[in-house]
Amino acid sequence: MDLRWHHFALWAAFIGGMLALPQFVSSGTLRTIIFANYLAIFAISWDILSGRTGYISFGHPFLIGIGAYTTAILTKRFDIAVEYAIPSAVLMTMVGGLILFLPALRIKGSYFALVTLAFMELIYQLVQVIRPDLTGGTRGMSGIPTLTLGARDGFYLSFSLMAAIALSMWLLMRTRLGTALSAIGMNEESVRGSGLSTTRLKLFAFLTGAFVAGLGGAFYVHYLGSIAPRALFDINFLFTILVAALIGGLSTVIGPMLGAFFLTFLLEYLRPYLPGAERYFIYGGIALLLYMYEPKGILHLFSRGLDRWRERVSS
Amino acid sequence: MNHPLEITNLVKKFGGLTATDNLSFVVEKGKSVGLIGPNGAGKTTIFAQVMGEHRQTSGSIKVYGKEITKLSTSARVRHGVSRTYQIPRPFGNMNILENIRVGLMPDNIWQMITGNPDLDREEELALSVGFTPGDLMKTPSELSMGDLRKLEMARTMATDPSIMLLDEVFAGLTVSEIVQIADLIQKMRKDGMTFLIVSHDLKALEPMVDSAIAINYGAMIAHGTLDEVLANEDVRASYLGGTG
Amino acid sequence: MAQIIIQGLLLSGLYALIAMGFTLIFSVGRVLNLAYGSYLMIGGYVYFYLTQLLGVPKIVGILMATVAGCVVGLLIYRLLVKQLKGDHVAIEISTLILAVVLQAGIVLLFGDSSKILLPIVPGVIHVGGATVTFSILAATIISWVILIGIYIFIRKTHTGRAMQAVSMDAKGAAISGIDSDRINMITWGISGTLGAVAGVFFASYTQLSPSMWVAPLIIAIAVVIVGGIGSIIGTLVVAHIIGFMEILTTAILAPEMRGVFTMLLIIGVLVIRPRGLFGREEL
Amino acid sequence: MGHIANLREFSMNIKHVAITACAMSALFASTAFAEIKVGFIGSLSSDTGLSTLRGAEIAIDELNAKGGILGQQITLVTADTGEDVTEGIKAYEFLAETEEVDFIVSGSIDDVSLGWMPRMREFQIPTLDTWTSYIGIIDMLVEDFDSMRPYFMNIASDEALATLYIDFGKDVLKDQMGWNSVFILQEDTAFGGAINGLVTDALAPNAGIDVVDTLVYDVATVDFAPVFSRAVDSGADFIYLISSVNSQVVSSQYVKLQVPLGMTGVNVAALGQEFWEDTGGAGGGISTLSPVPSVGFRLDAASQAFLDTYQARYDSRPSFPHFNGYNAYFGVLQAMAAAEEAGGFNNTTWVDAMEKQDLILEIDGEMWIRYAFWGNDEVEPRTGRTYPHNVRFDITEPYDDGSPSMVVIQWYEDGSNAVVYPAKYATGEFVLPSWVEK
Repeated sequence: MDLRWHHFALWAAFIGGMLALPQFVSSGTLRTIIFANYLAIFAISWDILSGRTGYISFGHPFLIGIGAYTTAILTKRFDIAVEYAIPSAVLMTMVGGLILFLPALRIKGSYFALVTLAFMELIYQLVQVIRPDLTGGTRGMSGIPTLTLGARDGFYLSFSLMAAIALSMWLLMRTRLGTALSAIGMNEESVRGSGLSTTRLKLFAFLTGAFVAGLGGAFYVHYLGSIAPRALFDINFLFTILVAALIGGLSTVIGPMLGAFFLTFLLEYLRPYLPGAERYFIYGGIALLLYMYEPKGILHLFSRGLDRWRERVSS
Repeated sequence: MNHPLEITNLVKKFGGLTATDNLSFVVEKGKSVGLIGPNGAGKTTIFAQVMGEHRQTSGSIKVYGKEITKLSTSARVRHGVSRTYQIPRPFGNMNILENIRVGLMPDNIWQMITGNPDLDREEELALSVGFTPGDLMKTPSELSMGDLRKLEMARTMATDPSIMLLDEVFAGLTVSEIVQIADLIQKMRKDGMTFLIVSHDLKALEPMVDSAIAINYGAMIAHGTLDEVLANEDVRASYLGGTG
Repeated sequence: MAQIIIQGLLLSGLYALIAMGFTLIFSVGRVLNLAYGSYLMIGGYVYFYLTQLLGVPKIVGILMATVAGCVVGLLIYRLLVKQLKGDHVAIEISTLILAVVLQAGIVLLFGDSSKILLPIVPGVIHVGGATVTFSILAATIISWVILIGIYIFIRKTHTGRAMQAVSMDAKGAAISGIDSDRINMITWGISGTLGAVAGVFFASYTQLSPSMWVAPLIIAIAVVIVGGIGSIIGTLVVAHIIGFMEILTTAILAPEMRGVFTMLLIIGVLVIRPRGLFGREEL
Repeated sequence: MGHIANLREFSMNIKHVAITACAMSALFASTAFAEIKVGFIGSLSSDTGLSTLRGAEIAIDELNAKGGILGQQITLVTADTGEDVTEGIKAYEFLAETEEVDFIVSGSIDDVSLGWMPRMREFQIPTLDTWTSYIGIIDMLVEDFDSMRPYFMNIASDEALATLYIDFGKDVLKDQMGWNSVFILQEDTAFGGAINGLVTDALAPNAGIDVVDTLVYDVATVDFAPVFSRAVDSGADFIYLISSVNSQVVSSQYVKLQVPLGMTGVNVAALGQEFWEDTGGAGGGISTLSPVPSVGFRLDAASQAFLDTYQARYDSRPSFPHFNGYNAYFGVLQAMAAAEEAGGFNNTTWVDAMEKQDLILEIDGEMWIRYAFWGNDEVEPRTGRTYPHNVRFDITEPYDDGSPSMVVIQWYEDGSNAVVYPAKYATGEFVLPSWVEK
């Protein structure tokens, strides 16, 4: 697994530092970090499913939405306790992952991306039409039980969740499994030619991605306290997840995390100066430039900078 | 008597085109067989059918007596057939050791997670195909065509094959690289590996093979030693005819 | 019945026009341009700005809209697609990001609220129980003229045949001396132009709004995916399938389900027959 | 005229873009002295959002000119929702935690308000909604008054709108026009569903109008030709439209296609003065209910003064404030007055003081518009239910307890508009478009 002591030291420092954060920053900043945490979870799960295997999904909100809606409906409409609702939501999302996996058996590349986009649009329309008494139709649902009160608790919960997911995914992806999944993204035929069942590997990636997405979606909706189809199954939401993973760096765990924090803070810090739509203009523009200039993401920029610095120091 | 590879009445049709025409042959254990024929004769299609990348229209393919035509590509590899490609297909963002690691992995997700990579075996394989210890961290973009072929040989060997299918192993190589690859194949032959080799470079192929099979339009037109095959009138005609 | 046929023909003609520019890029460059919907948006807004805010004659407005569409098409090709040489997924992702950026740009310039265009040709006629506005009739006629024009252009002219060659086999075309970069440039320019024209008509039919790019993009995707690569006839046929399906769903079934069938069609065709109903089988 | 106004708006926007480019460096001088902070939440790029924002701006400037409240100046902080639910939640958190505002005035649409509602409950910041009229929110106050205490809505809820609308059906559609049957055209939104339910359940029995058929359409519908064909084929006497999201399209296609039936109902796009421009003049004949004060509404002196100030101050869209602009202006004044009385925005004393606010605007000595709130357990006699913290409306002639919950306005084919119902407020006649045969 190639784990060194400094890896754990860095993780411990990161987690420790973050947990100490509420002592030093305002609750407004904590709120921003909460959104960054959830975005990081979504970006990590997208990366497991798409970033590594190369099966680019444009329908990730489809999975997150299944998780979010399941737990929202169970808790709000049927008064089921969160302890049961969230695991059920995660299971349902994994079923959703299975549904996404089926086309992946036959098609890849652009076609797969389009199918997933169609899945997202489909569920967007269905949620509003089918059983609006359960889903709340176009207007969605409000008053969903929240797990935490206040920025500080919300921060601890979301950060613990994010850190647990990130650390376990990081560990998982450092094993040979991670190597094999990334290998699928680089050349699926060669993985098969190496005697590995890519179907099984992809299934694993899709289920794991769905698991994380469902977990994130469920906790997210219990943080927000409300849900609406227009906010979830939306190209803009997809865009945010995708851009976070991309500009952070694909096929890594740290990258999507970094990307999520970068984007959320960029957006939030622009708010006082540019209150309206121009924020999105700038945000999208930066994302596009970064993606064009460095498709491997910020993480790659950092490590390249680090290498250069090392060279300069050693010479 | 079970042979490493036994092909019987293999037929492959693409629409109206017959790519493999009732082909039957056997590769015996420890032998190296050359598969020759003009461009478009259907050599690569045969490889693809053996590996399960294309499904045959009819016929049988056996590996050590075991019918493999119903198996997936990865299952066939685990049964001991492996191939290399005319254009190498490495994992672009991985270094040499990681590329080989994929070949060495067990096809079991739990073992992939719990087991550690066998770094010694990875290095051994890399060195055995002629890489130097300084090369091991290089990624495919830093390698020459010859190095990529070596890498592909190493990854293929990592799957522990009993027969290797080599597709145009000498294409695009410099003279010195051809010598390196040839030496490698000779060494593996001495170690008892069975080969089925496709090459355009008949001169380079000659010392590599015990016998040869010539095909055209997907059908076998001659077999025997390479000299015998090349002396065959039909084979000469097929090459001169340029059936491209 | 008559009105369903009339309304179906009108809508389908518009859909065919919307999808045509997308088909061209997809067949020549094998690239899915997810910023395609933005051409329609830009075309519509340029036309609106010139004719309704500046009071420029309508025909000039349409011409300037097409020029704008063409320029944007060329810019996207030069600055974005060409830089990402061949990486299809990267092109899709970056064109999607671009589409969202352009949407924000439109909000910045024109605000969020939707706008209705004045009819391009005012007036209505009643045919067989159906009411037909001259505007939509004009849109349909012009879209047929353009479609036939494109068909002739591709079949009969030198450039058109070169496009066809590139679409069938880019390498082969390169060997036979066709400058595929030039062909791509031309294709992206034409695609932008077609998109902008379609945008003017689409907007005059519906409305202008910053998120108006999504619906036509999905229609274009559906038509191209279901029709198959590079088939102009396929595009036409499928535009009519989708157009009529929408009209029938509205008239007979539940109107709120009209989008659902389009999505199911996309998913079904992609999973069952990824090459599309009219696409070529490849070896 | 409209062209020029629009053009000016466009060039303003261009300037806005230019400013944006250097805004990052130029704008970090924020005023840190004032103690009273009012937050605005809503879309900064929609007419409804801007109406609320500007109403609040004018109110705050007036107060500051008089020395502020509690001896302090008031500053306004804006948080854009972009009409997106999640952005709305972030915007509310930004106002509550980063800016720590004392009071929030909202121009949010329904689902955005519902989105941030759990945050309102959490932070307990006095909040005034000026646009959303969703009865579901008032129901939350009925169910759980304590956690919703600081919330006020100074527009009549949609249920009250629909109730008064049924009177219009009886008095005008049935008795005056002689219509007996209706085809309901409803957009597929919760708003549409709610209004539809009220109309079908109440219109038929109370006004004696048969509902021939109901058609629900998707908000993304672009082509209404088949929809209108079905309406005409149904043999109904008129079309009842319920549309809040995409109503420009359906209205303009009604006019462009010259549908030979009268059409009335709820048409949110037609509530603003910009409707005529937005439909490119294809809006003649459309009528809709509207909260007060609507377009075409006779204004009392105070509201007229507000309108004059508004028009002198803003020359971009919306050139006339929507009803929620008035609501925001008077609502902010009332909220600040309540704070002055309560000595701050403490949510017990402030809420009590806010509940007691009562502003009666008169014309010719008669009550014309009233800004006051229903008490916690005050029962409205006609609907027989309570409307805690909802603006005090009146749905019974002669409307002497409050403003009517709505009026019906109509756009004429020459681009003018008028209130046509109730008679007391009417400034024009309900007429059919010229292409409809009587």
